[in-house]
This record gives sequence, structure tokens and C-alpha cells, in this order.
Amino acid sequence: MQLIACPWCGPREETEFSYGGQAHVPYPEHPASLTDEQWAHFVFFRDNPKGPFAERWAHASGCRRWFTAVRDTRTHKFLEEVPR
Amino acid sequence: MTTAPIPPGAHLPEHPDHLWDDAEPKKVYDVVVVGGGGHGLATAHYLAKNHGITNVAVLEKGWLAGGNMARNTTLIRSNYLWDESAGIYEHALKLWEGLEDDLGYPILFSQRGVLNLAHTEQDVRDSVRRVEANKLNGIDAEWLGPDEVAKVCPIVNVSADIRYPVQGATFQPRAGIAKHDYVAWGFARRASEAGIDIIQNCEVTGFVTDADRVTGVRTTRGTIAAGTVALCAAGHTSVLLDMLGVRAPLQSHPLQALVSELLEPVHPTIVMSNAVHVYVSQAHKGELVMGAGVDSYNGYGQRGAFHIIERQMAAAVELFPVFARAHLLRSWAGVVDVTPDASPIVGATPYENVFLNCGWGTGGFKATPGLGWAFADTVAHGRPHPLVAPFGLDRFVTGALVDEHGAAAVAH
Amino acid sequence: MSRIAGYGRVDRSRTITVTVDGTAYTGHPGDTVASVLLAHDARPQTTSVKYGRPRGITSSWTEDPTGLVQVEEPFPEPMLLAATVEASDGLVVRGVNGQGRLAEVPDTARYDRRHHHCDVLVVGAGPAGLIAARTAARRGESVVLVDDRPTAGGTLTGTETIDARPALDVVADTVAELAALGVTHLQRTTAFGHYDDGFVLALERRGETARTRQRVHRIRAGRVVVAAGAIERPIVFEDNDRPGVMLASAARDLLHRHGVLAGREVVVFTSDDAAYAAAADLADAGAAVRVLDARERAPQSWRQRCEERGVAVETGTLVHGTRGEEHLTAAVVGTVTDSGRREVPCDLLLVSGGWNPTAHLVSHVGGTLAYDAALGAFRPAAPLPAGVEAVGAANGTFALADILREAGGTDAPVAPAEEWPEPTLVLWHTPGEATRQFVDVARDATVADVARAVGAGMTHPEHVKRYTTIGTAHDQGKTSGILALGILAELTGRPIQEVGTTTFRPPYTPVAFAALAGRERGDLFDPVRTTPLHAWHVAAGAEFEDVGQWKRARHYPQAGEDMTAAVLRECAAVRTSVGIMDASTLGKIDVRGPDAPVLLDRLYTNMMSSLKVGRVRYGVMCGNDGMVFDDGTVLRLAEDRYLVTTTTGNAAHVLDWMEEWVQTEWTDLRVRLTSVTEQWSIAAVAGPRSRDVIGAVFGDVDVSNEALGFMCWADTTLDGVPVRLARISFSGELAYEVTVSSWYAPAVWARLLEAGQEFGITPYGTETMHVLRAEKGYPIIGQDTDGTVSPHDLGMSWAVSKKKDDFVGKRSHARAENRNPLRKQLVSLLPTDAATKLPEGSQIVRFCDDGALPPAPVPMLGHVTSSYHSAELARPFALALVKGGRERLGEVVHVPVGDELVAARIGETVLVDPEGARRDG
Amino acid sequence: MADGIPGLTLVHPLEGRRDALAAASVGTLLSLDLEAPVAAVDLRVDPDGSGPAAVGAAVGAALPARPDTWTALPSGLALRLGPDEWLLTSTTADPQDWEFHVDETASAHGGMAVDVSAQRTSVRVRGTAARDLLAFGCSLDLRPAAFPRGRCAQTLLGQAAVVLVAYDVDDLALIVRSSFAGYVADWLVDAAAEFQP
Repeated sequence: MQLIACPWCGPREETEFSYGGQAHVPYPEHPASLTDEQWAHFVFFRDNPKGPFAERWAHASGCRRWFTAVRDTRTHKFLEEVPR
Repeated sequence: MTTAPIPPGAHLPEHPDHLWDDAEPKKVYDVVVVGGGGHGLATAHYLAKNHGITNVAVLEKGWLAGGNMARNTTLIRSNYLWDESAGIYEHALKLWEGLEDDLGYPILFSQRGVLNLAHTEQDVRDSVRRVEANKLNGIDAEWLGPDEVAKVCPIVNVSADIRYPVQGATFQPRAGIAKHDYVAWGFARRASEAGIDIIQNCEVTGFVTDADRVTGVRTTRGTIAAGTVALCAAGHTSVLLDMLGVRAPLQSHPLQALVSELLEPVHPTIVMSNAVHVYVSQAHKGELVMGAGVDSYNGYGQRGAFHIIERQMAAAVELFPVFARAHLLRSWAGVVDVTPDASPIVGATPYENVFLNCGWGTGGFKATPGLGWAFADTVAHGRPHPLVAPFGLDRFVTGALVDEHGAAAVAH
Repeated sequence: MSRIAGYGRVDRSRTITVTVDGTAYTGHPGDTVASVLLAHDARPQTTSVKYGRPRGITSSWTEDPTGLVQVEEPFPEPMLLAATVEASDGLVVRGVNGQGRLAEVPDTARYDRRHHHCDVLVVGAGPAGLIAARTAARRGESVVLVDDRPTAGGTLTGTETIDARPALDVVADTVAELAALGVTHLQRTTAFGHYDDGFVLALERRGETARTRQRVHRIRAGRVVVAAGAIERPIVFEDNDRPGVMLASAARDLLHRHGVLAGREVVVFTSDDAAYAAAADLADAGAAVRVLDARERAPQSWRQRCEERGVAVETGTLVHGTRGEEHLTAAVVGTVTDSGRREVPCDLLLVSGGWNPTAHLVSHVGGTLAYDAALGAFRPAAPLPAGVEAVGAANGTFALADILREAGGTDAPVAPAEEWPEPTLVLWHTPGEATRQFVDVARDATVADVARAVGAGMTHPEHVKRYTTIGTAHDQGKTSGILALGILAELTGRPIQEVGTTTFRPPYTPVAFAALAGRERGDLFDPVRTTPLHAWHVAAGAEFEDVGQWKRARHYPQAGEDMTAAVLRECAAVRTSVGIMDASTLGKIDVRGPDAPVLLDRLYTNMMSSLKVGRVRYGVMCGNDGMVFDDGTVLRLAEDRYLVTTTTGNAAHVLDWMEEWVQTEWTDLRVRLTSVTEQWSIAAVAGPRSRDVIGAVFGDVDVSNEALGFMCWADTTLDGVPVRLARISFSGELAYEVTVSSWYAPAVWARLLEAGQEFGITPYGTETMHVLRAEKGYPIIGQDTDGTVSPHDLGMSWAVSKKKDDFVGKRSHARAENRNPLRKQLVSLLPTDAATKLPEGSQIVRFCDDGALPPAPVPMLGHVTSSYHSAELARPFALALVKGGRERLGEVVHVPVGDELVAARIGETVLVDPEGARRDG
Repeated sequence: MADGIPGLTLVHPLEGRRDALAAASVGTLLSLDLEAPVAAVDLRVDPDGSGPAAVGAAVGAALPARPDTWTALPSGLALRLGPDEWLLTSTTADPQDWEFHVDETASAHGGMAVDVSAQRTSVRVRGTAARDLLAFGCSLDLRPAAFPRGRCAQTLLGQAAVVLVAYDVDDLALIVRSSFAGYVADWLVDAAAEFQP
């Protein structure tokens, strides 16, 4: 039951947010030019580190803005929250 | 001295006087199993029993079977939708049915049946679809209407005046529960008897590689040479794969569970409901054992958010009004490794002598003997056993997923 | 009767009756069930879970491992402690043998939650907590103070002095000052869980007669001060489970809170100083008391006080066991040095082996507890987690003078320091027969059980706990946990800190499920979403279906109709005349901006940029995996504006998903999304006479096919209210969607019904809509798909653009598996008997020539996704996903239904008006 | 607006619960009332550009600059819902005109306005117990110092998303999507029982 600091609304209860998984995974420039394996990695493969992890979160029940957060997956603690 | 009636289930079976020896790591093993949980121990047992391979080490970073094995809610069932899933889980269930004899250990395996409740028209369609598929796969399954659900489990509220009325349920009579610790100890005892080294407090810190082979395992207790490496690290698999530079589509999430205090028997079976995310059975001593869906975000912390448990309690009281004044006694969390199609990943890796077993999500416990059997065979012969062949890492490239979300994304 | 005049804080002016195990006992407000029983020299009739040995009351609060009762009246509640259940008139309880019993009827009591925010939360209103709260409040901080006992003061009994005044007077003054300072002060409130960022959950027991029986307070605090006190530690000896053995502090608590003397002939067995206070107080109250101190030296000042009271003090003395049947009659005593034994008659044996700080709430948030060899206990170790403090006994500070100083600093009141204290002797158990030395009295687990676990190869406390079940009972090992660790350390010859540390998990004490459910029961369990026409549907006698959180009218049965009959009637009406349906639940998203066409081209499989203003296009969305996850119609309102509709159940998901692309991926696109799902209500008017109805209501609109053709829309007004008419058909009939501001939906609906009267306009529900669309082969995403189906599998390649170099999911369609000829494809299935309605979900197998299924496993070709009786076709029909389905058109397959094999022929999906003449007419 | 346009009757989404809410009111402690429907647009415009000022001029008052705050318009409110999002209401304008009026200015500055008049409805929560009532289901710090007049917030009440508006210490409003309004009303009525004498 953490307080998550929405870059816009400020600290809010965890229950107001939705999780978007690993951040900074860009949609490929030319999907057609990718091998099946390269495409599979974009679609299905995400990092799963034990430690700090850059993630995307949305303040779903608030301003509905997406932002990027760095969170330690060992403690679940948020280390940094920044707009997009 | 009064001799009042002893409550049913109060007696737990006497344990054997000896379980396993705490081994010191040797320099070299034919097989090194990384992870001393249910899967690792079962794999070791069947390596010895089915393949005569006993120069084996089981490495556990903490205390034996102290991960998800110690934290799960012990549901055993095989009523999965797809042939591939039904195959491995039904093989496991058949092994469960003979496991007490195989292990010579009272694992309190109790086949009391599982109800998967349907609350919407679509739940009903998906349930019938799964039941019909189970039947054709030779798995016991039936579809029950609300009245029949009430006969199997009288405490379920099947009245129409709840928020999401029960439309019916699938029922697998052979499903059941077992005592998780005893299962692990039983496998460990057999493995230890067979001469397999069980090594606790031994964390893997890296691998020694030679081209496409892993020649050794670096641990907090020294480097151990290995002929073959079998990874059974569940939620921590990604950590190991990162050391090997191998990627797998795994995300580790907290999965919470809880128990009530000891109660007189009220709940004869096991009830699961996806729609409202609750899972309940009553264990041997009388405690209600409950689980919910996984927490939404990645976490290795073995702790979840309490609002998940509150939501679960609300669902439980909705479905089981008599639970209102039962008490939450203890809650905890495990770390489950989840895949994109809610099916496990078992089989080969880019390293020819390293085999992978992970991604079981909430299904790991029920698969324990089946996976151990098939994974031991995979390790022994250096190729995937037919039962696990459909679960290779390559399916994410070809698109041949085994998607258990759609119709059977049932936690636990 | 052991009620002592002049003692206790019970209200003796009033008498209440409590029934325990069938016997009525009198007591007073302020009593607990335990104090009532002990006042009558009784105990609950309970026996232990494993050996059936008698169990008494061994403590006076939540740490009691015994004294379990089941409340029967006023309402059944299982597994409570006699020591914590407050006595009330008419209360009926019975002793419990290890298992409680749940009520057979629903609990109608109210439970709820309340949020609090404060600078400081103080847990515990003992001397430490009260002063910590006062100090913070005086500083001007906002303070919440919670304490689990009925009254403040903690372990203060009234014999102590603070600032040279009776301690309880100081307590009363402090409580009054806190109130004056605006402190939120909650007694009978147990902080049971501590989470990140200063979040604490506390359960308030408001009483059986309160409007809300229990309340979970959700407290978000800047600082959390844990002042929860400490729990006395027993010493294990033979037969230490016998009724009459009790913690020393409990006897003192019972005397001063409830005026109950728990025994007349008392032996106090201790290895620390605190128990001397119990000895002195019980002696003052008239008991014959003897102190047996395991230590070589007794604390000097206490020895004097004992002498003054005629209390004999023996040092270097141990209790080895007990005698008695149902109840204690004697202690078996010896000295540390020799092996001699003697029996000391007694009816109460008080035990004290020191104190364990109640630091659970520190541990809940990851604070480490370190073993303190001097205390023989775990205490909070620096650094504590940010924002967490521990003061007083919870921090391992036990002397009142020190506690006050720690809690209040210079601002603190002063208590006299104890003179010449003696250090605690850490003693887990005395020599004796291990099989009768109970480590966990609640679980019947002995020293021998621990030894057996060690012998079996177990060295980790978690293994021993699971092997012996020590610490797993209702009390979660509040008194036994540390003993087990100590004995394990002894048996394995390791120092405790190496054996393992202690971590605690919520809840601190058990919490009722219903209290955690709070208000989320019945209709408030999950929001019920309704359309502006809901009241009308109810009045019209609709049967509803849950679609996500929505209630949707499923059909409108008339007198004597079952669903099948109602749906056939509604279908016939639409096919032959006109019907009307509430489609307001469809998700609606206003997509605006110069780049709106670009966005939609990327998200839909087909082309949306080429859609002309005034036209409508059906579109399909896929995920990155190439599988269909939603569909709907898209209206182009302007060059830079579209109205996108989504499926009812998926609306929120689709909007979030679109926002995710716009906000996180294609941030360069000038486009904005607005949910207008509730803004616009939609009435679908369908059937050959729909044009007449629309024409009649909207006289100024040219509704001819030339002016308003299929998949076109036009705006108009009705009495000045803007209305949009769109030629959209999900039934295959001539049909219109009438869109209006939800404010006027009921009014417009009424007008349409009025105008439709002459054509017998028939309201129809979702079930009828499903049949009509299925007859036309239109899939329902989520019913005819399951997340593994591509647009091509649905036979919708026509809706997948080949012109666009990319759209979300396109690349996945090129994967090997997606080109597998055996992929499941959507087809229709007609039972050859033209009579059997195949159950939805049925599996499909190859035709079995001998009419019997081969033995399992039987290969499956696919399954029935939709199945209905068709009024139009006068027969049942189905849609199905079948492996290589489109290669099998005309093939007959078998569908197991019960014990029967039903033959069915695979066919094209469109069964009604394949050329679309009606729809486009 | 409340009386709607002659001819077609405007039906308040909570019409069916008007009486239940009134009955749940408790003297000066608590009053729960339906608010009359108002014209409303969702305004999206670059906050760093000239848009906000221009729209402010067009609607007669500066738009709120700080997050989660509102300002009064001559006949309505401007609530800041997000970095580039405002909710502008008018008690006098016709919804279509209101959208046209705001959009005209906004679009000139790369923004846009969308009519959401019927998307949401509003319940007024007044009385000395108003904030206590909301504290049963809202996790925000609602103490007057932390959530004073002028604040608004999109958050959760129970299981429903709401926009909470502070008009004064004892005077707040819950703006909720119409389809959830019934749930929110039922929730309020149930919670309000706590304050019944």
C-alpha cells in the first residue's frame, strides 16, 4: 500500500495507478524488416531485474497520464517518478 | 486428565525420524539442479528413481523448499483447457495419486474436488468448453448448475441476489490438496537416500561457460563443476538467465495467500472463482486457505499490497456468507514467474547442457511430480520429454502459444 | 469467589451475567470472560489439540496461547480468547478444543473503513505511547493514538507513581490533555498491519450494539511511533501446560484491572525483577506468596519489600514441574545446584523469564530485530526504517523512569528509578522430561518435538516451525516463538543470532474477514453501471445480464415466456417489422486532432484515413500479438475528428490502450482522446420498418437510401435537441442507430416507441441481438474469439488492409504459426437433425463412422462459440472455431452432447441474407 | 439547464435516487443533494502555449494554473484535471453552444473542446460531517488545510472514479460518470447511516 508520486497530482494511493511494465521499449521503426525472433523479443520479452527497474505507470484513477518510474523490485519502493 | 474428543485433523502424521542430510558441496556432479524447491527436489528424485542418475547436487540458496513451495495454497488439479496443459497436469495428477507410496511419506493428499465457479454468460461458455475438452482428453470433469454446486459445497451462496450470481461451475472430483512441506520433505528424503546431495544456503552467483556449454556453477560455497545444469528457480529464474545472457519472457510477481484460524469442517471441497479472484479450501487442521490473483507489478519482495487481500476478503464473504467472522490469521506472499501465455517454459536453452524449467506462474505446485518426472527425463536424455516439448522457449517466436488466459486463466 | 474488594476498575455498581460452557456467572462491566471465570475460580472447558490435556487461562491479553472460547451469543464468532472478550450481559461462550465454529446464518452487522492522515501515529497508549503522543501534540503535530485495550495506561496498575502522583491520575490527565489538543485517540483499536510510506491498518472494536460493529482505520502517517509494550516470556518446565500456571504480569493485570485474585497459594517462578511486583501486589491482596528466583541474587529492594509482606524469597531455585489433575496443586521445585526435588503446594504458579518487546509493527515494514543477549529477546535494531520509531518496552526499555524519558525527553514526567536491579537471567527451560515440557502450549509442541526435528536434519527455524507447528496457532507464537529459537540454538550449539532472526507478518492479531470486506458487500461489492434507460428496462420487465460492470437488458419476457420464447419473438419482430435496443453501453471515444487519421490507421487493421466525413466504417483492432482484441464502428465526424465505438466490456481497456500509444509511443501525433461513453446514448432501431419509424420521428430528415445510405450518418435535431442518425446494422436488417445526449435518452426512446407502435415496435435485448448478428456471421469479440484468433481466422481478411505497410499486430500475422493451414477459423455449424441446439462451448471431433467416440484422448477440431435457435431459419444453428475450417466447408463433424454424438455440417458463417440486400436496402 | 429544452424532458441520471439521498441527509451534519445538470466541455490545450489564456479570456476568467485546483467562471467552473486538460462547466450555456464557443478559441491555439455535459453528473455533499463521510471511502487527505476551498481532485470513492471538488470546509461536490452515479449514490446513502441520530 504505497504512496506513488504522480508527477502531476502528487502522492496518491497505489490503488489509483495501473502498471505498464518495462519502460523505454520503443515500437520498432520497421516491423516488417524484423526477423520473427526480433519481433518476438519486442512483443513478449521484457527485462525482469531484481533491483532498480524503469517502468511505465499510469495514474488511471487520477489524471490518466502515463509516467516513468524507477522502482526497486526487491523492496517495491519507488526511487524516482518522472513525466513520461 | 480429561480425554475430550480430539478435533478432526488435529493430529498431524508423525514425521520420519530422519529426512535429509545437509551435504557439503563436492567439486563435480553429473547434474546440478539449481533450486531446492518442489520442482528441483522432484527432478532429483526422478533422476535417481527413473534414470539411476545419483551424482546430483540440488543447490538451494536459502532453506530447503522455502520459496513458493512453502508459500503456495496446495491446489492440485488437471482440468486445463489445452491438450498440452492437460497432458502435463494430468500426468502429474496420476503421479500424485500414487505419491504417498512412492515417497513413503504421509503427504496428506486429499482428493476432495475443485469447483471453478462461473458468474457470467461468457464464464459459462468457457467452462463448458473446458469441461468438454477435459472429457475428450480423459480427464474427469463435469459442468454443474447452481443447485448442483450447492450440493457439492453447501456454503457457496448460489442465490440470485448477489452482485455476480453463480451461474454454475466446472467440477473435477479428482482434484485435491496436499501438505506442501511434507511433499518437499518426502522428495528430499528419497533423493537424500539415493545419495543425492542436498545443499542449502548455497546461492548461485554465476556460471563458468565454454562456448555453448556451461562447465561449472559459481556459488557462495565455491565453484561446482557440472555435466548438466537444470534450472528450477521459479521466480528467480530471470536472475540466473541474466548471468547466462539468456532472455526469457518472464515477469516475477508477488502472489499472496492467507490462512484463517482452525475451524470445524465447513468446506468439503475447493472453490475457485476467477471473476471475483478468490480461491478457498479448508486444510487438514481446519484452517481456511485462500489465494487471490497475482499482484499487478513486478516484485521479488515476497510481500504484496494489502488492498489485494481486502478485495479477496470481500469476494470471499460475498460467495461464502458464513465466512464473515472467520479471522485472517496470517498472510504472506511468494514470487511467481509469469509468462505471456500463462503456460510454463520448459526445455532447451542456447547452452546445450543447460535445461530450463520456469514460468509456472500459479501452477507450479500441482505440476510438481509430473514436471519432475518429465524434466528428469529431459535432463537424462538431453532432449525435451514429449510432455514438455510444447512448452519450449521457441514458441514465442513461432507464435505457437499455449494460451491458458482466454478460457482457463485460473489462478492456483 | 476471588473478587477482591478495593481492587480493579470494573463497575461494581452493575452486575452482568455471562454464560460459559452452560454455567451462568456474574460479573461487572469492565470484566473479560477470563476475569469473570477466574473471579469464580473457574476456567473454560477446553483441552489441547493433540493430547487432550486440560487448558486454562495463562495470560490476560492477546498473547494467551490457551483460554480459547467460541462466542455463541449474541452472534457466533470462533476462536477468541477468554482474556480478550469483553464481558457483556447475556454473552454466551463455550470453551474450544482447538477448532472454532462459524455461524450458519449470514452476519448482518455493519463493517466499514475510514481513512486518516496525520503527522504522527502512536501505537500503544501505555506510559510510552501517551507521553510520546503528548509530546508530539504539544509540538503542534497532528496525532492519532491507537491502543488495543479498552482503557489507556498499558501495564500501569495504579501502584506506580509518576511526578509523585498515582500513575493512573497522570494517565487520566494526559488523556484529557490529548483530547484538548485535538488528538484522535482510539481505544479498543489494534494496529494490526504496517505497510510502506507510513501506512497502518488498525481494527476498532466498536461493540455489538454500535451501528458499525468494527471499523478498519487506514492511517497514513508521517511518522509511526511503535509504543506497543512488551510480552512477558515464560520459562518451560515439565507439565507447564497445567491450568494454574500463568504469566506473572497476567495475575497482576487481573488484580488491578478486574479486582480478581487468580490464586490464594501462589508460587512466583522468575528469572527477572518484574515478577516481584506481582508477588508483592498479590500478597497485599491477601494471597500467600513465595518467590522462587532462578538467579543467584535477588534484587535487594524487592527482597526487602517481600520481607515486609511475609513473602519468602528463595534464590538459585528452579521449578522443574507441576502436580495436579484438572488444576495445579503443587510445584515441583529444586535448586540450580543439586538434583533434589520437593513439592511446594500452590494453586497458582506465576512464571516470568523476562520480556519480549512487541516490535511486530517495526518488522512488518522490514525493520530488523536483533537479538539482545541481556534481554534474551529480539529488539528493534538501528537503523529503523525511515519514519518508524520504537519507544518504551517495545524498544527494550523496561524501567518506567527510562520509558518516560525515552518517550518524552526533557518534556517527560518523572518516575522514581528502581534501586539495585538485578540483570535478567535468560532461561528457556529447566531440566526435566522433554516430552512433557511444552514450548507451544497451543500446539501441544514440546522440547522433545524440537529435538526430534533437529534429529531429522532440520536446523533452520522455519523447518522446525513447520515440523513441530510451533508458533502457528491463533497466537502466532507470541510467547512460544522466542522459546523455540532459544531451545533450537541450545540443541544445535549455536548462538541465537546465528540460528535465525524473527520476522513478523500482518496481522498482529486475527481480523474478521467481514471487517476487511468493509462496505464492499452486496451491491456495493462492485459498482453496478447502468444506462439512462435502465429504469425503463426494469419497468418493462427486462431480465438483465452482467457485461463487465454493466447491467444490460438481455430480453423482455412476456407473461409465460421463457428466454427461448422471448428471444424468438424478439428476433421475429426485428426480421419482419421493427425492434429497438439500448446500445448505450458501447464504449465511445472522441478522437480529435490533425493526426487522428494517422493514429487510427495504426491502431485498426483496416484504413480509416480514407473514410469520408459523413461515413461509417467497421474496424478491428489487434494487439501486438496479432490477435483480435476489440472491434466496432468508426464515424468520421470531420477531417480531424472521429467517433470510435468499442465493445461494452472492453471500453475502458481500449481507451487506456489508445492513450498508452499516444502518450508513451507516438508522442509526436497531434491527437487527443476523450471518453464520451456516457455522454451519448444510443437506441438501435432495426427491422424492415425501421425507416418508417425513423422517418416518422425525424420528419425533417430524408431517410431514403439515396440520402442516408448504409454506413452513412446524418445530424438532425428533435425539438431542438441534437440527434445523430447512423445507418449501422448489427442485425443484418435495415437499421439505424439514434444517438442523443444521455440527458434526453429516455425522451427520445419514448418518441421512437410511440412512432413504432403501429408497427408493433418490439424492445429487444442482448440475447436477441446475439442471435441476429450470429445469423449474419458477425462475431462477438470475447465470445467467438478468445485472444488466440486473428482477423484472418475470423474470415475478415477484407478488414485487413494490404495497402498499409504497418498497423499494430500486422507483423505477427506473418509468423509461421499464423500461416498454419490448421489454424482455427470461424465457420457456421448446422446440426444435421435441424433440431439440436448445440451447447455453447461444445467441442467438435471428426465424424465417427460407427457413431461412437474412440477412446481418450480424442483429437479435437475446435469448439462451438455461439449457438442459438433461429426464428428466421426455423432451426438451431451455431458458430464455431474449427481447425482449417474454411477448407472443411460442407464436411460433417460430430459434436459430443451429453452421451450423444450430434452430427453437424460446417458451412459459411453468413446464414441470413448473404448478399446483404435487406441491410443495404 | 435543469429544466432542459421545451419538448424533450431532461432526466437527471440520479432522478430515481433523489429521495433516498434526501432521506440520508442529517440536519446541519450532512446534506446530500443532486446538482442540476450543467453544460460541460473537456478542454485539451497545450498548457505552455497561448491557449489557456485565450480560452480564459473567452470564458470570462483565468483558467486554474495549478494542478488539482478550480477557479470560478462567470457562470460555471474551470477544473484543472491534468497537465493539458480542463473541465469547463456553464450553468447557463447550451451544451452544443458551449462546446462550439470553447472549441472555437481552443482550436485556434492547437487545442480542442469536447462536449461532455451528459458524461458526468454531480452530487453536492454539505454539512459539518461532509468530509468525515467522504473519508470513509476516499484515501485523499481531506482535512480542510490539505484540501481547502479551490482544490479538486480526480480520485476514487469506494470503487468508483470521481472528481472531488472543495467549495468550502463544509461544502463539497462529487462529479461522477453517469453510469457510476447510482453506485456512488448508494454508497453515500449507506455510509451516511453512520450519522443518523
